[in-house]
Amino acid sequence: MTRRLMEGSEAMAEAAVASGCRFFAGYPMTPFTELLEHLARRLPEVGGVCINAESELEAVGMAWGALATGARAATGSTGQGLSLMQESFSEITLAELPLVVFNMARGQSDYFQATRGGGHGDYRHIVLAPMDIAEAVELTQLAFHLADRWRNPVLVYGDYLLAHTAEAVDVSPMTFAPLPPKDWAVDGSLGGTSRSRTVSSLGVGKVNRPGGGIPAHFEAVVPKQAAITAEEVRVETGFLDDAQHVVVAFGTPAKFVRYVVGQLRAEGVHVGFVRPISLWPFPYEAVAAAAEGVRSVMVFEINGGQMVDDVRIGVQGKAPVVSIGGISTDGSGFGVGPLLDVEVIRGRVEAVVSGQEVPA
Amino acid sequence: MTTVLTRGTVTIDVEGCKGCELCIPACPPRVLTMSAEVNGLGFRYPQLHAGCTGCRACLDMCPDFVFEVYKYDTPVELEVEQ
Amino acid sequence: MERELLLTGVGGQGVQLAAQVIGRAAAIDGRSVMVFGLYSGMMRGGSSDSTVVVADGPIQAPPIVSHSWSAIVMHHKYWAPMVPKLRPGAVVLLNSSLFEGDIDRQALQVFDVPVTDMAADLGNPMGAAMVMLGAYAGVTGLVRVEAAVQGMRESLPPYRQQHAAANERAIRAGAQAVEQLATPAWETAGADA
Amino acid sequence: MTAERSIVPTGSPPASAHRVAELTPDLLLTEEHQMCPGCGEPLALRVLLDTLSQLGVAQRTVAVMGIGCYTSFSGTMDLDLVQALHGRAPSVATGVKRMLPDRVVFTMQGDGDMVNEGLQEVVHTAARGESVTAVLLNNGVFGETGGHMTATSVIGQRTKNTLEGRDAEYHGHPIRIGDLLATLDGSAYVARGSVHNAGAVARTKRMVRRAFESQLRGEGFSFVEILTMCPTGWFVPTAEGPGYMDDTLGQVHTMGELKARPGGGPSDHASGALAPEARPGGGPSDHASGALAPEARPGGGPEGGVGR
Repeated sequence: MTRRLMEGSEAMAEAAVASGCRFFAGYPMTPFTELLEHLARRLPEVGGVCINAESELEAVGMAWGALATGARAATGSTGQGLSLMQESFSEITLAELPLVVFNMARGQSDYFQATRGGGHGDYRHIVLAPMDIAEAVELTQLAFHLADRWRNPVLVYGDYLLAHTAEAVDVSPMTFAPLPPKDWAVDGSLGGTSRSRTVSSLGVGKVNRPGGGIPAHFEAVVPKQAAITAEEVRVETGFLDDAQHVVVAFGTPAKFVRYVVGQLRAEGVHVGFVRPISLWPFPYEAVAAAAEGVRSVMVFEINGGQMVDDVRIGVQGKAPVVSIGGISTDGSGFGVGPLLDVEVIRGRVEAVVSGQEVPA
Repeated sequence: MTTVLTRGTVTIDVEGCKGCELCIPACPPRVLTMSAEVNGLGFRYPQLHAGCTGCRACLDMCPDFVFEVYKYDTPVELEVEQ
Repeated sequence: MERELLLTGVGGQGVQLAAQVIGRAAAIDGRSVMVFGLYSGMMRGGSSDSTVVVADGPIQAPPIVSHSWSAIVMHHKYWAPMVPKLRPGAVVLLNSSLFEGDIDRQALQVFDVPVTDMAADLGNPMGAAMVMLGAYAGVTGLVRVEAAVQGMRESLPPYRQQHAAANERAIRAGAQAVEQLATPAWETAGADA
Repeated sequence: MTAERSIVPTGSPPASAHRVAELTPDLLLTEEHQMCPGCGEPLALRVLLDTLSQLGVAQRTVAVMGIGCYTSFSGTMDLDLVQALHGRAPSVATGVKRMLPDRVVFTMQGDGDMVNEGLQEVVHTAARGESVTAVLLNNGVFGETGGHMTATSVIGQRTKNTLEGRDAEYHGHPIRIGDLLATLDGSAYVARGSVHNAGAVARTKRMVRRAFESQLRGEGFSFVEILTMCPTGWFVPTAEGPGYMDDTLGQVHTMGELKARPGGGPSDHASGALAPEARPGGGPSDHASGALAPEARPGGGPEGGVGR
């Protein structure tokens, strides 16, 4: 195994290339920019294409076209740019195209956007939230596999820390279960044969082989969500066996929380953690199990309180749910602020454990 | 009665016609007229008279693809009422 | 075991490059490593901090470190906020050519290295950070000096390779200027891998 | 006279005759569609599909469709096809073409789709010189929603949201998208035709052919704007559609080849290739200057006042 020091952006770009991604389109925005830079350099080296799209709207449209040909393709931005792409995300999901989206977010305030989406209609994206570079390399490759497996978009939720932290990592292609052929993709070869293909979000086929139309199409696409929910939940837990308090966190802040929990455990404090790796499907069952018999379930997230809703759904009132995160940013707005500090987090956990108020 | 030299002819899918009349002025020899009767959809439709040249202008101007254009192997004389 | 290093200086002193070199050197030595840099928009003159964590197993620490085993201080301008992040007894390498101000020499193990003067004497005034990382490698062995040299070469883009030889001289000069392994980072030098 | 003239039977092909033009283009799965009577879009569709057939490229072509009335052709065109969102077809086509560079890729969009919702997409795709052919069906109206103003609606045009006619001061000016795209270095072939009479159809077919030939030569972005009749959205009888088109849209969006690469071979239009078509009764500039006359500009006269 050769490990090389790479920033997260470069490592994720290398992981995309290792996954067979051959098309990327994006528009610069901090902290997504370096991912675009690396793909602009790397994709042509492997016979792929990276387009500096003139807007996020165009970036996602270009990826849509590339996906329709059966290529592995991706786009990305920060949450602000993803806001512009939401209409296409909805329709790409209904067109059952395996898009991979990178959100190199500014903090964690895109949790709702990622898990609920800002687009129209009954659509869901699988959302994977790595906590560090090594995991980002794995989850990026998993994202391309899951997108193809389910013919459903997968969003990789990163952030400034993930983009700009460097780790020595090995980006070798991972092996996954075989996938069915992409016989739905267009290659232009079937014109005039009465067997020509249509890639559409509208459920409309050709008149000689009509799809079921919009109602039947929705009926066919939406039930996938239940299957994904059953099969694709990913979560890490720790120290839950005799825990009296549980902290739930995701993404890079979860690495801080895990560290704090490890410290407190070493000092004999009965605290455990739950780290959702898939934000959708959310690990409700793991949260429910963790909440059994504990005195509190804390939620640490760098936003005004978003994942706490899902934690409450999981806890189902079995324990008090306490939000110990908050908005935390520096002047740049990139989401690295004073809350991302082991001592601060430790202080907030200890305050709850000791029954004090959480500092505002 | 007199006769008109006629080089071409058309078939008309009367039931596919939506009665837009775009073919009527499009026809260079002016041998198309709209029917007095209506088809199953309730539209009047074009009718052909002697003198068609087989030029395909009607086909090119028909949004509903009701025309097919033919040329006689040998031009025919068709009778026309005066 | 995890060893943390915080670096502080002003933009343009080479702090980010030094962190990159140590990171690459640690990877060459077969250890796990994490590097995180925070710097203001200005390329020169603004704050420039970096964090390096090296471990002999998977790294548990998050990229923003609260308790550091060691520090490199290239300049005093942004030094004060770093002080509370150092463990008692932390190893601190101080650029004594430029540093002005107070430092608690009882609570910290301070090594004064006049790296800016040394770099100037070497005819490489921009190489102070390289002298410093050589000195740090010498004092702590967090990374081997040879690995630091190789990591420096890998860190330079093709259009800057002409600086490699001067940087290597700077690293070695720094390493020779200090007491070897005065405060060793590891029980044995180099990892198994 | 008509009642008396004998009617020639047209129910079935005659004996001793040969077919010179087929009912349905080769690349249509059915001649049936749900366009309104007198619609120009099926005429443009025939032009497009016949050209693809004649070029022999149907089995290496991908169509990318916008959203409008013509979207229903997605189900009847016998072509590999990607359905895009409103406005986004040029970007989707870009992704298709970049992954399948040896295929013929074209878009079909209406004026609402291309010039309103997706203006920047087509502009940037043209500027990049993307090797795709964009086909615009321009009728100056949102037909599918029932007759509303678009960015190409001409001054004075009555629509459901310009009931007194499009007023430049209140509603702004129409965009001549073809002229705009022709200014970009990445565009190789730009032309504007129409389907309002058989001669125009024939000229438009040559433009479409030249656009695809330009793509096949890899010259860059090619563009054919086709003015089409929308009698429903224009609130005119179907038979008056062609004349209305010529008198309104045709006077502002003047027909002709706007740009062709010098290496692209001689134009079928010969000397008239890069000039608007000559028209009887005065050149297009007369009408255009009437529509945009100085006195109609803000502050230019009493008609200009709309309470702003």
